[in-house]
Amino acid sequence: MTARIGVVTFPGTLDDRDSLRAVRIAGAEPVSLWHRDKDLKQVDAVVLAGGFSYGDYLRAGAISRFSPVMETVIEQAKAGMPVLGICNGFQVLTESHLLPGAMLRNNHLHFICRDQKLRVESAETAWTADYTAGQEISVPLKNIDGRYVADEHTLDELEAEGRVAFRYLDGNPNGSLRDIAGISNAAGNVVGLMPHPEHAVDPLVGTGRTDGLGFFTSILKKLVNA
Amino acid sequence: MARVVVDVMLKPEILDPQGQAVQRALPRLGFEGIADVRQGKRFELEVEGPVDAAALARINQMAETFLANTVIEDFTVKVEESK
Amino acid sequence: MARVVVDVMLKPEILDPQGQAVQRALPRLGFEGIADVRQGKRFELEVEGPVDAAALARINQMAETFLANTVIEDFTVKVEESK
Amino acid sequence: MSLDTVKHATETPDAEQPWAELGLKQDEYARIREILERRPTGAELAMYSVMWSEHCSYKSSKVHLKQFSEKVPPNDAMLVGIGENAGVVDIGQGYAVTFKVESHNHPSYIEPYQGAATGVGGIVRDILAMGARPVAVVDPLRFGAADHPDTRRVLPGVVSGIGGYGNCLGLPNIGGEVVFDECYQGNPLVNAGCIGVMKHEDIHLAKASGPGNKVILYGARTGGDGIGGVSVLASETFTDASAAGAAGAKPTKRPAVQVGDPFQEKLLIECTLEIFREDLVDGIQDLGGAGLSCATSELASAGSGGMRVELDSVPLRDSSLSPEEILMSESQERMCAIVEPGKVDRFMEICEKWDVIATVIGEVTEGTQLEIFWHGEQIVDVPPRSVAHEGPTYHRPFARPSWQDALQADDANKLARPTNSAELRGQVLKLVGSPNQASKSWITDQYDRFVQGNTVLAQPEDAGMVRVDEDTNLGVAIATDGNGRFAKLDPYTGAQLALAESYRNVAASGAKPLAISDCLNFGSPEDPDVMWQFAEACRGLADGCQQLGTPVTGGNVSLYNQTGDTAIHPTPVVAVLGVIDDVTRRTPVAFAEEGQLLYLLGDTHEELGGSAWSQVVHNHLGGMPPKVDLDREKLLGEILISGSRDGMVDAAHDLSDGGLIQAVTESCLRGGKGARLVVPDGLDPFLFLFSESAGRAIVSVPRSEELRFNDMCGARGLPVTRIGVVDGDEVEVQGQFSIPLSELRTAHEETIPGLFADTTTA
Ligand SMILES: Nc1ncnc2c1ncn2[C@@H]1O[C@H](COP(=O)(O)OP(=O)(O)O)[C@@H](O)[C@H]1O
Ligand SMILES: [Mg+2]
Repeated sequence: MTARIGVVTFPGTLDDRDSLRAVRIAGAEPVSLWHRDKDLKQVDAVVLAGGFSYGDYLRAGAISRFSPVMETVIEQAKAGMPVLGICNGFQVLTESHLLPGAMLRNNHLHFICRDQKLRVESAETAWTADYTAGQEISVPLKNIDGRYVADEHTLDELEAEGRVAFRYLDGNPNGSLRDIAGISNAAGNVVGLMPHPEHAVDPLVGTGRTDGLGFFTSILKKLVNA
Repeated sequence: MARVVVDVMLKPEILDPQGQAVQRALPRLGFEGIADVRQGKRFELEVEGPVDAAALARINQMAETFLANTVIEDFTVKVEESK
Repeated sequence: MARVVVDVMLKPEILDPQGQAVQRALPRLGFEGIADVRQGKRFELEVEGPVDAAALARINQMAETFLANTVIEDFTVKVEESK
Repeated sequence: MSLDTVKHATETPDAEQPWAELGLKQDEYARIREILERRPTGAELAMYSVMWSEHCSYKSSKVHLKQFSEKVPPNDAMLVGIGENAGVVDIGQGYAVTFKVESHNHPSYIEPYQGAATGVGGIVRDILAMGARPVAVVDPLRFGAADHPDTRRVLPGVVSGIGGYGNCLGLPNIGGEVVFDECYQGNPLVNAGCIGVMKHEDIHLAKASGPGNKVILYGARTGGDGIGGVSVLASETFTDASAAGAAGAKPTKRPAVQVGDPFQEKLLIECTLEIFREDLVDGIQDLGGAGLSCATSELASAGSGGMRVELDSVPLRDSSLSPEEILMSESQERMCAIVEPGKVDRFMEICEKWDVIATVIGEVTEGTQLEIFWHGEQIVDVPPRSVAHEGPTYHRPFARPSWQDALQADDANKLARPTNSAELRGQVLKLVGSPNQASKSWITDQYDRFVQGNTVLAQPEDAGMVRVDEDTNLGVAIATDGNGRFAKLDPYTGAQLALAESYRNVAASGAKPLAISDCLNFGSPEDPDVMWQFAEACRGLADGCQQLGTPVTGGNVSLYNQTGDTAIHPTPVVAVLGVIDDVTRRTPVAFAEEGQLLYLLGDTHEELGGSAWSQVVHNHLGGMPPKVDLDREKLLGEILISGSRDGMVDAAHDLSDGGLIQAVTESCLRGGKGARLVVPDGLDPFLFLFSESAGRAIVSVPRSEELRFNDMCGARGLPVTRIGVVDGDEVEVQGQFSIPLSELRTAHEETIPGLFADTTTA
């Protein structure tokens, strides 16, 4: 038995094919989801892939958040369905208020594409169980609106509740507060991060590492054992 | 047709690297005496029909839920003469 | 300290993809009756010293040569009360 | 003003027409009257003027470009050659690849961000129009002096424009160039290339045939931007063009620079690929320079000839546009398709799915004329070939410049050389940290190189490489090169050196070079000196391609790159496309394994003319460029490819600008490993490090493969010299000096951020 994992395509989504490939490499069944469909085709979990949905016009994620598919995703996420937002997907999750805070233009104002070292701070989420807390991984980072901000109170709360899921190591690439690269919701089913684990699943391409595969194997195990 | 302008600026406590970059560049270009620069967005909306209290209330709501992200941004709504 | 605001908008004949994307999204969000949206930039400059004709002339020149590219953009300069 | 219909034109043969303002010459206007046997209407005049511009008609260059077709080397990989939107080559397993390089030089000087962005957009649509999914982009760039204030305006804008557009389209940027030279001060070169992949059966051509078939315009609405862009921006000297751009002086009051919408283009790509998958189009053409004038006349001309277009149907962004302006508008993100009537509904459904506006604007007719109507009246009635394919041809005079001899006599081999090893060491650090030789990662890190999940190699590797088939690991590689300094010293040799370097880069990655595309950037064709440079470069390139067996599949010419009387260095940029059966066999540049042996392949001569050393240390340009031996390049390529395929070589790096020390530095820094080098017997240490002789590469060979590798080189007759070993954390040249990697890294990596990191484009 395997799990069905959906990957949403908005107009302007770019990394949907990569995410579908990562799901497949992990051994789960990839399912394409279309922004205009409210129907999630009975998937067990959803990935909001990277890219520039609606060109990132207005603000990254601001227009996609209002799409029909997101109505269902928001409802299901609140009911406990695992959702992973990668890069643009993370931006959609903050715009949807499924995750707190907001993403702003990088402090150096440039798009940045590089291999990024991270520390997995929490192995308690639905998407990180295959890692150990404190584990260091490297996955590609590529964005221009990657600076995570939230007010002090929210940041303290995220830290206290163990919801800072990933932190940047070896230099903060964009000015994110407290070096935050990714966070989860209180229940741990919704996770968002700026770096791209789906680009680190095949040693032949990208940076030549497979450190990102754990996201997809984590969720598969969780769903299959559930 | 009337024009309504929505200005959206980052909240004062949020770092504005774009504004800062502009400010840093000014002296090099020979412009002195600018103590601070903030950069934001300006939306010009051409509104069909009268811009009455009801219309303004709708535009305020649009700004609050869509044009601005109030986690990080403030906005103002102003009615302008249309050309 | 006085505040001078420079608004920079794409010229009317130039494509404004951002404004268009906003406009197209509005009906879906339940906001009807907006015939057109243009999105531009707003710069808030905090000026040291008096904002006299000379200062305004300098700011106009700054807008013309740096804040806007007049091949594709128009700008306006306004003096505002500072908070 | 009343409408200038065909009927009206016939009745008013003597009406004054603004042909000169539109950039036409007296005899060209006369020729149009002769073709039509009457005066043209305003709309016809507009069409001819843009289509007969230098940019669209290649009127000054085509007599020289002919050689690329005439001297075609034996090669059966070519499926579609010069003349289409882009050439197509067979890469095996049923796959075909299309690729091309184009320029967007002039717009990028006026508005760096949008000029560069729309340059990427344009080349991507060319590739898409061939039926291919675009899979990667490259961007060869040239700027003025690195420390000139205007370079701080142009470079950051161009780089963010290329990134902003390409990143948003989801196309990995896998290569390109960044070169600084004061000759490009007022004329930066922004060239952009794209590769697309398709199956053989998916190849599409730009032709309209089958009377009754519908002409569908889809994509963005047509606006008043970019009207006359090609004629104004690409066909005049730069001073006029910037004035026209800035003041909107002519031919209309509208600006000749456009704003791109990459999001719209991304939708256009996905929508078009879905349309191809369902086999819904007969012919297709992108809209680029000269807009609808170009698309309609080229489609009709390449097909059966007849087409009728209702211009009122064109969706507009600005309802005040005149029919002439609609025909000339260069609004971005538009395509034109020829569709059988029975397939129109499905075509429209797919466009609707992708939120793309699509409109039937006309149909293919039985006749042979292109007829265009406005408010029911006929405003165009022309033979389409005369517009699209039978433009004027100029045999412009050319002559070897009077200064050429003196330039070549100013021998760089006589420049003062370092007199001791401390000086040699200092010059090494100066070289690897000079703007042209320094790391460009501050720039290339602004480009997404991972998207699509198939990038096997990307900058700073010798060639970019993407996987084409996930099951078989078939892949393609591309490199672009050009050295304006060499071309200035000798344009024939300079063009061949660009070809040789690009070829060598592809081979160094392990791929087999297959075909080339080029972008020929030159000054004004009205200057006989420049025209000679152009003629020589074309001859050199055509001869070189013939000898290497790599056909030219297409390209682009950019003329009038000059300020006043001063032209840029002649700058032929050559892109070589290669194929690799198994991308797992690729060869990176990094020295990664301590203890591996370093070999220098090829011969080193006393060749410093045009070298990076002569520029960095002496600010000198003179003498002769390095000699070219294309048979040697071919042999070197074969050795590099075999070495990679058979696992004899773990790293390879071609030698070019900066010579051996530059290549060693890059390979060491990339792998984080040092090297101990020994100067070969009989070679001067200075020349060993800095000479730029062509036909050379360094390789890192596992000890277990040493014998086999030497035997292979010996058997095939390629000179091979053992020069050292991968070891430690410094680069040591025995008996001369050593430099810690950390010191090299600082010198190499801090230059570009130091120059540009604090720039801002408001
Ligand atoms: N330097 C060149 N070398 C080879 N072919 C060229 C060169 N310049 C232009 N061509 C070819 O001439 C044709 C017309 O070029 P161009 O006008 O750039 O194409 P498009 O109409 O697609 O923009 C194309 O097939 C192009 O590849
Ligand atoms: Mg074309």
